Amino acid sequence: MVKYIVKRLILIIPIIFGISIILFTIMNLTPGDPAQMLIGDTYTEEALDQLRAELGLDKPFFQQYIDYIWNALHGDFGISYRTRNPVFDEVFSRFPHTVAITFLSIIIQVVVGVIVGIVAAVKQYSLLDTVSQAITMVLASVPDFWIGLMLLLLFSVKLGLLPLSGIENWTGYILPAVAVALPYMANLIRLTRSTMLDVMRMDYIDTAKAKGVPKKKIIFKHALKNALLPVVTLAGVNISWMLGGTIVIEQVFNIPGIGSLMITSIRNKDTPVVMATVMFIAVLSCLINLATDLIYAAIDPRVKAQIKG
Amino acid sequence: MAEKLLEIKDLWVEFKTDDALVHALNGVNLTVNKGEAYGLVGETGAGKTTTCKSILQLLPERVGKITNGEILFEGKNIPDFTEKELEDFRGSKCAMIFQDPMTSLNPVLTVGDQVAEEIELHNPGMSKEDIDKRVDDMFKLVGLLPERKGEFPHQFSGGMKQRIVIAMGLACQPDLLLADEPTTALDVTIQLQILKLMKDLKEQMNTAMIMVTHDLGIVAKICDRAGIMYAGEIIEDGDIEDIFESKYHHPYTVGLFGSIPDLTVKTDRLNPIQGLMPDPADLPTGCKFHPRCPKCYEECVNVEPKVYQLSPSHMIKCHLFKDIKEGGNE
Amino acid sequence: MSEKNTVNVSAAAPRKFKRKSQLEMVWIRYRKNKLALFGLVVFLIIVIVSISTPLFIDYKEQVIKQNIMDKFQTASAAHPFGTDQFGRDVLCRLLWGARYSILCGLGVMALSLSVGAVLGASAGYFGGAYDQIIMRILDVFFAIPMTLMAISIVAAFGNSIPNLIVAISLGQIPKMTRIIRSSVITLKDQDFIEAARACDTKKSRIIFKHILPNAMGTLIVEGTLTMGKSIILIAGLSFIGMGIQPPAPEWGAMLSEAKNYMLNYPYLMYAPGIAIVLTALSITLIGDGLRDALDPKMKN
Amino acid sequence: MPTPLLQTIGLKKYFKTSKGVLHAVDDVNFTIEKGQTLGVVGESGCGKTTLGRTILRLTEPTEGRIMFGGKDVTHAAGKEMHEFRKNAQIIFQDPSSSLNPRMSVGDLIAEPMKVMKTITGKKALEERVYELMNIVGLDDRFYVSYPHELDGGRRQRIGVARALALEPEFIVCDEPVSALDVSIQAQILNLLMDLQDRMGLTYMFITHDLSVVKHISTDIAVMYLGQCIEKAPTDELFEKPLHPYTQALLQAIPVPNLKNRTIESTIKGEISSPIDPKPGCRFATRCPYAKPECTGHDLDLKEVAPNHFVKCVLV
Repeated sequence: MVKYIVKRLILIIPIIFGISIILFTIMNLTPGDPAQMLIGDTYTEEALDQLRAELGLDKPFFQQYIDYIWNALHGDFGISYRTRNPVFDEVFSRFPHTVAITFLSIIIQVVVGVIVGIVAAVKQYSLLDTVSQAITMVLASVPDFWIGLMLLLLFSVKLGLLPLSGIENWTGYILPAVAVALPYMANLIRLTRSTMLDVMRMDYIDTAKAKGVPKKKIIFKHALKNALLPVVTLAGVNISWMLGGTIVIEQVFNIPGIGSLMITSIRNKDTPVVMATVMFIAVLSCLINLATDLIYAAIDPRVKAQIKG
Repeated sequence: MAEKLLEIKDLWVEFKTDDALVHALNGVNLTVNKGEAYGLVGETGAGKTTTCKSILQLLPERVGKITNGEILFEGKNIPDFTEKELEDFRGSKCAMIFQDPMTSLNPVLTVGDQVAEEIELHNPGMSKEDIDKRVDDMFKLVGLLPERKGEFPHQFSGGMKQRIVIAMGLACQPDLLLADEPTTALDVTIQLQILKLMKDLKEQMNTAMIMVTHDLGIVAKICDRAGIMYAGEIIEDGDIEDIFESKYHHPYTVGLFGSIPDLTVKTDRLNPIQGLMPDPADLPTGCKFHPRCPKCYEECVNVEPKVYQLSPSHMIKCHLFKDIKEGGNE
Repeated sequence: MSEKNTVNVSAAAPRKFKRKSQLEMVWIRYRKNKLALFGLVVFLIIVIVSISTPLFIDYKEQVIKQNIMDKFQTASAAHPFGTDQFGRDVLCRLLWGARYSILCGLGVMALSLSVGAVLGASAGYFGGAYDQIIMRILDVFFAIPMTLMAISIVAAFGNSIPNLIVAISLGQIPKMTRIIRSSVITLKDQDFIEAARACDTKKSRIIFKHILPNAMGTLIVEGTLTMGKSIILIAGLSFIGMGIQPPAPEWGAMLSEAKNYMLNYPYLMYAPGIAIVLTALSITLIGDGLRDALDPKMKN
Repeated sequence: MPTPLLQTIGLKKYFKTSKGVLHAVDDVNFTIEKGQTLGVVGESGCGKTTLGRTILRLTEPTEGRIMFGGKDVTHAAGKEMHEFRKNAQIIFQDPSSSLNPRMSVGDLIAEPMKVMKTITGKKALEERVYELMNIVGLDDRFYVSYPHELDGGRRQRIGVARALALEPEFIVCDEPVSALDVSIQAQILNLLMDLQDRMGLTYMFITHDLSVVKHISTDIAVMYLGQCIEKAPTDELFEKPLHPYTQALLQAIPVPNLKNRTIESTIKGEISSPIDPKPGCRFATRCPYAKPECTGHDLDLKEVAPNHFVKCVLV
């Protein structure tokens, strides 16, 4: 088990390296001169050159990359070209907002998704099933930012129940979390329903029925655990996507999260911030991926055996 | 006369799918006496599994429906049972073993739990220790080490899984065991071990059994009586002596025997039945076997044959026998 | 291909048996699904609109020309969906906007499908080191969040439509490749491939005659799903100003402008949103219908 | 003695797995004369399917040689291989997965001839397909059907027609009737035997069903964990089985008559896995007659009577 985890952790390293190369290249190709942007309108050529040297921008591309990696390996991710603050401070001042939205959102989608999915499967062909299927079909095709706008209109503008923008207290997270959650939730409902229906057709469910197991117990003890397996995987994938994918939603609600940081940084060619953020998200999503597989193993003894073997 | 345990009277079952109405059972009559092993023989689609599932009321919801007939267990009609009565009936009075041991155990529960669940359900109030002891006993009985009860199904081979399924089926000493091709998925040497186990346990516990199979050899080894199924009907029914040694047979039974290569006699060619099983959504008129029957004549095409009683135990549903014995009963 | 065969067979055959071509059978199964049929009709209408708009709408005059005098008019006969903050007719802009979504959607589908099919099929069929290298490289791309990837590419290379298509496709290719690869691996182990090998069939024929036609169902279904997703994505990028830029009436860009007037003129946000939903929904419905229709084992 | 049509010499096929080396086929030697049928019997996991595929070089052998018609085809390539493929064909167990679901029956049967270019011209090809369909007993009207529209028996007939298309001398039949119902099974068996009589075909018939193999084979090889443990002419094997495993197999078949209704199961346990097997008899762990000398060193296949070979210390 430990061996498996260590092996998986080691596998993250080449991925991070690959990402750093790709991003560094793209950022380098982005037009603009960070030093010029930083120095403002009035400057002397010497001052500009000095700033460039200070930021390491005068070196050739390859040397810049090596330096960056070398420093990063020593825990120094550099300073933001734009604000001159250490990159770490920049990233971590923004991160809690994104994490809060992601966290709230995943709870909403999993809880509602699984419950509705199960009910729809158990009561297949019922009115509830038909309605929930129709709604999920539409929800899966709605852009989250438009849901966000509509929710804003309804709850903030018309009803005045929730804040219109920004994060003053936790209520500010509700609408963005719901807006992000709905399309993902639609997929979770569809998946839960279809795997539940598949599982209910399995022989071991017939075996359980033939044993005289009551219907409720069949659903919750025999079927649910098996049906949850693909749901766990999808939920894991959703979390990693949301960590890097709330950019648009943050714009809708004016939330100072990772998304807005990324947009300003990319526009200003703030390479250190972009690199650190993306690599951080990538590491996180690899870890979440690993966690999903471990949960999977905890549920399914067959997977556990593979991991141990 | 032996005491009747199960009596199925004129059972009709339909499956309604999107594009067809499938006539799965078309008037099945069968009786199983206490402690007796009844073999239900037939090919794919004959309705053997549907018969078993009807007994336990396990037909797929919405799709499968009993349209006529009674299934009397100790005189009570099973389709009339309430949900609660059914739960009590299943497992404790009547258990079922499915064809494929690979898929009939829940992969995420330990095998011990799955056996214990059955005992717990039908013995409310039984202490944890007693249940545990009972599970151990069942494991020993089917030839497995009780220490392995904490393991999961994937850690066992096919033969051992089927032993677990048998342990589960017999854990509450049911009066009737439905075994749906329990050895088809297994290798011959393992099949023999399982058959021996089932025969021994059945005698030990005095459990009646319906053995569903396509293999007449298994019937010869295990059963006391047998019925041959074709297109949702039992077309011949009798003691195994009637089935294996009588000179009168339904032409389909003759064809079935002719299809099996005989180990003892050297034959040049087999004598198979021509043609294919009829489509259960579009059954032939008259006798359902007539399009494939070498002895088919006009009456067979138009008139459904009656069941003729050749001896007190032997029944054949075929026009050929109306002159051999008078007084066929419906 | 099979249609051509039919003609030849029946022309030369002494015994004539009519064969339905694969395409015909797919259509017969497809049209049974009423929702999928509805999706197809909606989608076709949107495509026709996106192609034909230049015939009856003048881009300079009706789509981007500002008439401040007419701003924020509510629905009327002249402007069925009202006018926006610059007095432009919302309906005209909406109809014109269809072309961006359809063009980008089709572009992403074509690009990611062709790259994914080549990479996935070859990796799955040949396996070994080649497979490992391709899949490890794709793992890297897979770990970069899709939107971030698209934004940085657009920032680096500019936000032209081809760049947007490439940027979004890059995010879709890894998943597409994985799906195609696994379906090829499953197919490769089937007995009918062995049977083909037993006749000394060339690798190219095995791939093109035996594997690809069977993987086609997965390919097409994944393609439609990708198209639906990328239409939503492109609207999102335009919404945050990293996609197609105003004054072009891309639906996401229209929403972005409308957001500024949300408090007083919320109606500006309805039409573009509904247009995106309808487009994406119609494509999802088509994909769902094709999933069943392309399965040769489904009954007619 | 004429050259046998097929001969294997020390044929081995190993697979590397995460748990060790799997000896799927381990030193198998046999010959098949022209016009004869060799039945290969064994339980699941004994390597019989791998053996069939290795002989046809659908998987490459790890070691050993395959002689076909007196020529060594172990490393044949190009033209030689082409010739071998034309003469050695295969019928699969599962007719639903062995037929490309996107091709019609006519195309399926024509495909080998198109690939091998044995018949050119659309019309000639079509005539030949109808002829083959006629031979295997498929109605002309199925020419345009797709395999999934047909039942298992008819699908297997397509498989037979496809194998016959190139007029091979030798066909590996890999459990061709196991997936079929008994009445259909008998139809296909009769068909295969008729074809053999008419065309002088040579079969290697792989199956787990001893009664089927007895009916169709002239010789039988019994396999256990990758090895051939007994080989004899069919009647001899059934009358005088010498290896305890063969005896157990024969005893395990439930015979459909009432002469002997007791069930006696002499061998215990289940087949183990052929991963890194220890030297010695592989059946020893289950054998009722196992002795200390059974383990430790490998045994040879001894000829104890004319053409009767056994691998066991008891004989």
